[in-house]
Amino acid sequence: MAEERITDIGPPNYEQFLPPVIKKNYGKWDHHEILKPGVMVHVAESGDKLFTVRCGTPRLLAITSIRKFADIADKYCDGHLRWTSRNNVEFLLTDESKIEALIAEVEEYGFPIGGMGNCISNIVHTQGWVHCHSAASDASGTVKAVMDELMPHFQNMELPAKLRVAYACCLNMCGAVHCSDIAILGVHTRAPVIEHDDLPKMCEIPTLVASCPTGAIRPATVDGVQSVEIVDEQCMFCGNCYTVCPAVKINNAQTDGISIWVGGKVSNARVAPKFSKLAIPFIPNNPPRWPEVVDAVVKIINVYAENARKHERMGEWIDRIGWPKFFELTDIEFTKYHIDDFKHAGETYMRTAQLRH
Amino acid sequence: MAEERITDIGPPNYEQFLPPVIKKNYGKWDHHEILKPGVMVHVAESGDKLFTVRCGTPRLLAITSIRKFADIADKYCDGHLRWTSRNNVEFLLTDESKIEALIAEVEEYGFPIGGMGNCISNIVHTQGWVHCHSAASDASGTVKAVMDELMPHFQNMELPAKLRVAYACCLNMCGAVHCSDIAILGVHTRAPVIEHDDLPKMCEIPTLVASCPTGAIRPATVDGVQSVEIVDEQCMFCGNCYTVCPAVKINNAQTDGISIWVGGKVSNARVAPKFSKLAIPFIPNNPPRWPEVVDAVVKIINVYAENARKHERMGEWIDRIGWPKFFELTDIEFTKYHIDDFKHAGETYMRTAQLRH
Amino acid sequence: MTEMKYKTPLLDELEKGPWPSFVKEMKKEAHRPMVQDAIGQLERSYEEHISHWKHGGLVGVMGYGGGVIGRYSDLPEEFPEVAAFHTHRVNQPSAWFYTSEALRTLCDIWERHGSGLTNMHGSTGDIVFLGSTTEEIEPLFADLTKHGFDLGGSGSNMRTPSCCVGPARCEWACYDTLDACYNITQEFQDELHRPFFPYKYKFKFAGCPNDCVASIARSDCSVMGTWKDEIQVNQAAVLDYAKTVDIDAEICDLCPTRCVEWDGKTLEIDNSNCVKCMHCINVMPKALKPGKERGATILIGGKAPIIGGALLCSVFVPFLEMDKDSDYEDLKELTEAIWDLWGEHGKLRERVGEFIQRVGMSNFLEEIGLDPVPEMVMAPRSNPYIFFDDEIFE
Amino acid sequence: MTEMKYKTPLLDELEKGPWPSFVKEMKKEAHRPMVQDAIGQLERSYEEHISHWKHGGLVGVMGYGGGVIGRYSDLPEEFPEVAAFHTHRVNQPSAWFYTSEALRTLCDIWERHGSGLTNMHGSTGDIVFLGSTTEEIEPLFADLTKHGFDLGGSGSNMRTPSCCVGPARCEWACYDTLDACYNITQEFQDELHRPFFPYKYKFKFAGCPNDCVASIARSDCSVMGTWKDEIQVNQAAVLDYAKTVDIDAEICDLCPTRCVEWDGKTLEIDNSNCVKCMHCINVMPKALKPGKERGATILIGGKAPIIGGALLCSVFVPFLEMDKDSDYEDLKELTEAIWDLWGEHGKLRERVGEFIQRVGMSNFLEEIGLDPVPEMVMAPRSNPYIFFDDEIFE
Ligand code: SRM
Ligand code: SRM
Ligand code: SRM
Ligand code: SRM
Ligand code: SF4
Ligand code: SF4
Ligand code: SF4
Ligand code: SF4
Ligand code: SF4
Ligand code: SF4
Ligand code: SF4
Ligand code: SF4
Repeated sequence: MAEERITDIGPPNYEQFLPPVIKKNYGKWDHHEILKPGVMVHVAESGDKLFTVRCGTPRLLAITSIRKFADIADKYCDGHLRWTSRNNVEFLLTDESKIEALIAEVEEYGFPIGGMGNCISNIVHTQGWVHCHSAASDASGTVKAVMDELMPHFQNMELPAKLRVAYACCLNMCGAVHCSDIAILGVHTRAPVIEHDDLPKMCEIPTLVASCPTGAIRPATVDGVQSVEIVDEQCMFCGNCYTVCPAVKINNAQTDGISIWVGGKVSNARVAPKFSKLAIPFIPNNPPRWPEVVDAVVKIINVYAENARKHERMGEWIDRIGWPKFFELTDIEFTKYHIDDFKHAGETYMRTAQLRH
Repeated sequence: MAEERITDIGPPNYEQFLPPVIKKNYGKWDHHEILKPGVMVHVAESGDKLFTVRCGTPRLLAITSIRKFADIADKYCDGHLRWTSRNNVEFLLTDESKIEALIAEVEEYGFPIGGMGNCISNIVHTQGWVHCHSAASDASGTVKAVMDELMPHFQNMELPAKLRVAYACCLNMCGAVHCSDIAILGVHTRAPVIEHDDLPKMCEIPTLVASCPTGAIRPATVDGVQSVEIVDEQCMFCGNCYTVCPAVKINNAQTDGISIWVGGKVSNARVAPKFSKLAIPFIPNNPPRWPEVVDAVVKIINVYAENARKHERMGEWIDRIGWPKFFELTDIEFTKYHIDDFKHAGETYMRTAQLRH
Repeated sequence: MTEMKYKTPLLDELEKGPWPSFVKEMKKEAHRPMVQDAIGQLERSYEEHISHWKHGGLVGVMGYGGGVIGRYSDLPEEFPEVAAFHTHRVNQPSAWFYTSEALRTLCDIWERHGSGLTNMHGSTGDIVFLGSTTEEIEPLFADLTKHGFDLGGSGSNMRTPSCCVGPARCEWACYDTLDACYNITQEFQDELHRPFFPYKYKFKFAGCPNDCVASIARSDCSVMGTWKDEIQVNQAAVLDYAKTVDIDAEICDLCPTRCVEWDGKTLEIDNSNCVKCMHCINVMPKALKPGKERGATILIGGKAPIIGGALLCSVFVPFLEMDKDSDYEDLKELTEAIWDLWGEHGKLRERVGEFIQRVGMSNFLEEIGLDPVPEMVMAPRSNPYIFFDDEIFE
Repeated sequence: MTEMKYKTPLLDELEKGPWPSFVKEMKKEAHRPMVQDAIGQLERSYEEHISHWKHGGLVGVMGYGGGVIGRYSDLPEEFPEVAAFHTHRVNQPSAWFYTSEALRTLCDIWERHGSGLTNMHGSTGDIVFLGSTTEEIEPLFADLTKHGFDLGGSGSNMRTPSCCVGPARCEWACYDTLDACYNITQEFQDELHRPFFPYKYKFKFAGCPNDCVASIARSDCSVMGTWKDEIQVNQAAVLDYAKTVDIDAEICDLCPTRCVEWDGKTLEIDNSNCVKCMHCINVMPKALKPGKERGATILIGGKAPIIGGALLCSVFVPFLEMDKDSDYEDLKELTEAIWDLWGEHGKLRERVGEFIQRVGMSNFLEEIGLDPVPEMVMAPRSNPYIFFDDEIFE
């Protein structure tokens, strides 16, 4: 007989994973200080100190690497480590003297230390061609190519403020890129192609019709098959129809590509959270290193770094200087695509004569 | 034989009505100064001076009064005067010594001097029961009742900034009240009653159905007549159906009334123009002096006057202190009606944790 | 005073109080039976809390589609003198300048043909003659035109343009609002008098961003004066103001882009970041003035709530020269392009602001032949629902 | 290193450069045929600029509706080892704390049943096991639960909640994010594992308004720590900061309500106007701390663009006590009320944020039984299209 099936136990209780210094000072931390890029100390009311060494990862990790991290944690941290909300590893130590050796070993293994303070941390990203069917571009590849160039900003803290880059491979935006300082977003740019023979077998037509935000999909009989047709002019390539119906193919090797968005943020610090706004509508896919995407991101960051004031996130800086100036400084062309035309478009029009001339 | 019909001549050329000092210094004014409430001087580059004395009116003027103004203008202003964009009269003089006598005569005739600088100027308003079929309340009467109380603010300049009050008797908002520091707005609160017998004679059903912003109107056959029906829950009492079809009666003696809106502005000074926002959803009509409306307006103005900083318009002040504080200070209840539910409602939700607690 | 036909205890209450009374005004013309009945019916409205005017009714001047608002009493038996009580919208002179003579002419005309009651002025800007009969419409019109006046707009046409006092008296006018208003009104007489648009179209001319005619809120096309170069500063006069104005708090802190600096001696303006809001100039009119390279921002699409919700105008042309000598050709061309497009594709009762939202600003611009510029939006789109064309591959 | 089955010149390019390479990571597990084929197929995608995964396919654990994402190759003949290549979402411990032992346990389990490739972590927070076959789904699950782990969410259910490091390491945590996250996850195991909602529902717990888990943008329910009373100020430490921080420019000028004053000696905060943005505290962590009366703001409705456009969460309860001892009863009650209402009336694939917009916030509140408060909106409505009830006459 099989053992009794265990279900619904939920995740393990986090308490068992906390290092003793945390258990002791839980909720009683007094302050922290970033000692140098990637290294910070938290000081408890008790005077106890907890050192954190942060290391960048590609997020996609082999268990080989994870085991190596476990070994390192055993060696320097009594086996304690955590991951951050942006896919970095944090080694947790109480013995300050072990920090340098720890860093050396992590770097030796090929992982950089940094991502703390006013810097570029890891790029939150998604599956891309590695695992998703919807991807308009690869995630891991673009991220790698971009981060190779942004490494200095990961390893130092010389930016005006934190700069969060995120990547999502389609409009589903699993990376929730919509509130990032810089968002790189895979986009489809052609209406889906319908496989009429498969459609009736695989999909419910009413659900499919209802899935389209712009009402571009209509039931239709094609070659005697009950199927749908898509009004090309009404399609804005969101891919939602594909999500609900595999027979509606949105991926297109020729016309898929990447768009770039800027000025979003999440924190409530200083100004309210903001959505990212369109900077570059379209750059064709150019694997393996997407040089045009990398250049565009680097250019925007350089202009920002040169012009923004201390503590000013990308979006705060742009709001201060105005969007016309942003386009001027970055040499990006303002096109008809930049003007919103979705439901609340009218709310984005400039309804004041307050203008720089 | 009739004379030849003259048409399309347009308005008389304004040049013939300009006083000589203006003709001479047209476009060459150097600066101005408000000498006292209702009196200002404009100094030209040439050194010439033009004095303006501003006088409040009820806008609805008898030709008797207009002739009197003409006489006064002849006596003190070489026959020159103008009206302002807020229905005040401006007497235009070059001889400073005549100002006091002019003022005395105007006041003697029953018209106040003021409405300049940081004050309450005339209430821009509309027809009301005097001439319009759509009016949910009277315009001239409410305005008179309110201005009787606000007179001191018309005659002095002790407010933090300009305060523009406007009145419109229905949602058509002919007074364009939607961008006023305080807007008083007549509202219907019940769905229109349909006169099914008249409807087919008077109205085109498709136009009528299309006129409803919320799609509350449906074609229907009632007692054998081709007519329409209104889905009560979908009606928000805009009256647009009545505008296109007289057989759909929106006026209702029992349920029409007044709402109060605050914080709008038009100028681009400091902050962009703003819409007024709902303060009090409904006050029943209480002619002849609408005491509840008057009290509400006076209360809001007093709180504003006590709390706002110099140069701060109503809306700027509220934005600084936050809406919760506005409701607290004015003792106005925040209700479900205050939360928008029209097309862009979602854009008004508070999408940040930046809150005063 | 004339004896009153009806007892009006409610309206009489509104003769009291310091603000000039519209009831007194009405009574001043009560020697006309029409006004007696207007007062009587109004008292009835005060008693019953409801309007006693019936809906619309098409009346008008021969050959014109607008300018007269038909109005009929719903109690014609009780108040026969106001059975018909139409208003006439008479096109005002630019910036509402009059001579006493012109006013008397208008009063005399109105005395001959109507109630003697007016609105000075209507919300759109017209001289409003309040109440006459159907029979008087043509004679009144003839009398008006004979004396150099004409009707303004109503219905689905260009409405009576209006303008601020501008260069006639204001030191801040960045273009000649009176001339522009007059010129445009004359140019488009046909469009003013003969409704052929999907809905109304209003022009308002403001000499600077203070917008003293509320153009951004109350017109379909706001022509708002502005400038390109540097604010003119008289430092000596600034020092003078410093005695009474807290320049840091009242100016520097309130400048929307914080581009004004004051060190106690000199006022420095970073003009590249000045958004021409007027505030610093407003507070120190003797010390500061708009720049010398002047023109206007053209904004379009403002309106009241009906049907799709109220709109403020939005930027259409960030900066347009408003040279008198050019006869405002650019503005006229743009206007005609807008009217053609909206005239052809606008829905019934769809204002141009709603039309632009429906078809999309980018499509609208493309059809009009204007390039999109970032000044037109507060920010680029945040939603990724982009209608891509083939040209992205170029 | 293992010999590679396919030539991958394009992917090999991504082994170069300083940032750790995902290609190297994949190759580290290339001793498994499945990984060889995953690499081969990925190279093909790089050549052809297109994904070679097929759409979805329902696979899962017996009795669960979520936690496994089915994935099939569209080139199964060429890459048979990844014909099926499903991911498993394993519910992470609160705040992603591990011991080396726990990590090794996870690695061992994954080694036994799948590719050995992971995402640490998925965007929602799960440990993502990347790639196994349909046959291994049940054995993997048994192995996981035996070792104290369980699956996270996918499909139309509650998704795996996540939280910031909070009181475990951060001095600013205004409530116990780790405990709350764990408690809610355990409470709603059924809702996590068995899809019965109109669409997904995500919880994220942030200890303060810095929102280090991006809860306001990435969850349907953001529980954001905050405080009610005064910011704790250590004036001596402020003086110390004044040596390196330009307090006027870096703090006073950047405070959103400008409620911080600095006279060179003492920092004065007008706490009644502090909106708890965290900025001043962020800049001077040794000198300033959140107040002592702590709790959380509950915001709801955040989501990515599909279908109706992206939304940030909006304020639902301005301040809620987050006392551990109360077992988060209030939050649970609110959550159940939301789920009941949305569950009954939400449309298929309509997130709660979209649902609220469709039915109207006021109606939503009325059904949930919460009173409207002005903190819920940036401003009251500006359009006059009000659905009045009879109660206005009360
Ligand atoms: C470790 C981590 C939380 C976790 O549970 O994993 C964390 C930890 C800290 N955050 Fe954070 N934040 C973390 C993600 C975030 C995020 C979420 C994100 O990036 O997706 C945000 C919102 C970002 C945004 O607005 O777009 C975030 C916004 C902040 C802010 C506000 C920054 C701002 O000015 O807008 C602060 C305050 C500061 O740094 O001055 C802050 C401050 C801090 C402090 C100083 C808190 C403390 O006292 O310990 C921690 C170290 C700061 C640092 O890394 O520079 N943390 N922090 C996350 C590290 C991510 C990483 O690996 O890079
Ligand atoms: C006469 C008039 C123009 C006309 O052609 O008729 C006019 C004339 C002047 N306005 Fe105005 N404004 C006039 C309507 C307006 C309007 C329109 C309205 O009220 O409907 C506005 C926009 C109001 C709004 O924002 O809601 C307006 C916003 C301003 C402002 C900006 C005020 C602000 O801070 O927001 C100024 C600057 C100032 O006063 O400091 C200004 C300044 C001026 C100056 C000082 C201009 C000048 O140098 O001559 C004039 C005298 C000011 C005064 O009355 O205090 N004028 N002014 C209008 C008088 C109306 C009246 O009888 O009260
Ligand atoms: C007379 C006047 C009010 C006043 O007392 O001053 C007026 C009176 C009427 N307006 Fe108006 N509007 C008047 C200025 C306005 C303004 C203000 C402005 O022009 O600056 C507005 C708001 C700005 C705008 O255009 O959006 C305005 C927005 C409306 C609307 C709503 C339009 C919209 O798109 O939202 C309607 C409804 C309609 O057009 O059917 C309307 C309709 C009407 C009608 C014709 C009522 C109707 O449904 O038939 C009113 C006739 C009343 C009467 O008995 O005379 N009236 N109307 C104003 C014209 C006088 C003049 O020519 O000077
Ligand atoms: C694995 C993961 C991306 C990653 O690489 O980390 C992911 C992967 C997928 N997401 Fe996601 N989403 C993931 C986090 C998110 C997030 C971020 C978050 O939770 O913080 C979002 C944005 C926030 C939100 O919920 O709105 C997100 C918004 C979506 C959407 C759009 C939802 C919307 O309402 O706009 C879809 C479309 C759908 O649900 O049909 C989607 C759908 C999908 C599907 C299931 C694709 C599909 O249509 O079937 C992807 C499966 C990919 C694969 O092959 O494994 N995924 N998805 C993340 C889950 C891992 C985990 O459990 O930890
Ligand atoms: S963003 Fe799109 S393509 Fe990328 S993982 Fe999510 S659903 Fe898949
Ligand atoms: S891609 Fe989006 S817009 Fe185009 S048909 Fe599909 S659902 Fe509609
Ligand atoms: S606001 Fe309404 S009721 Fe008043 S005049 Fe205009 S249309 Fe008539
Ligand atoms: S009043 Fe407005 S909402 Fe009501 S039925 Fe008429 S048009 Fe529709
Ligand atoms: S809008 Fe400008 S130019 Fe015109 S009157 Fe007002 S302040 Fe003067
Ligand atoms: S006009 Fe306005 S924006 Fe320009 S400097 Fe003066 S206050 Fe600043
Ligand atoms: S959200 Fe606040 S409490 Fe949580 S880790 Fe970030 S700063 Fe600390
Ligand atoms: S937390 Fe933010 S709002 Fe509060 S005092 Fe500090 S900077 Fe100002």
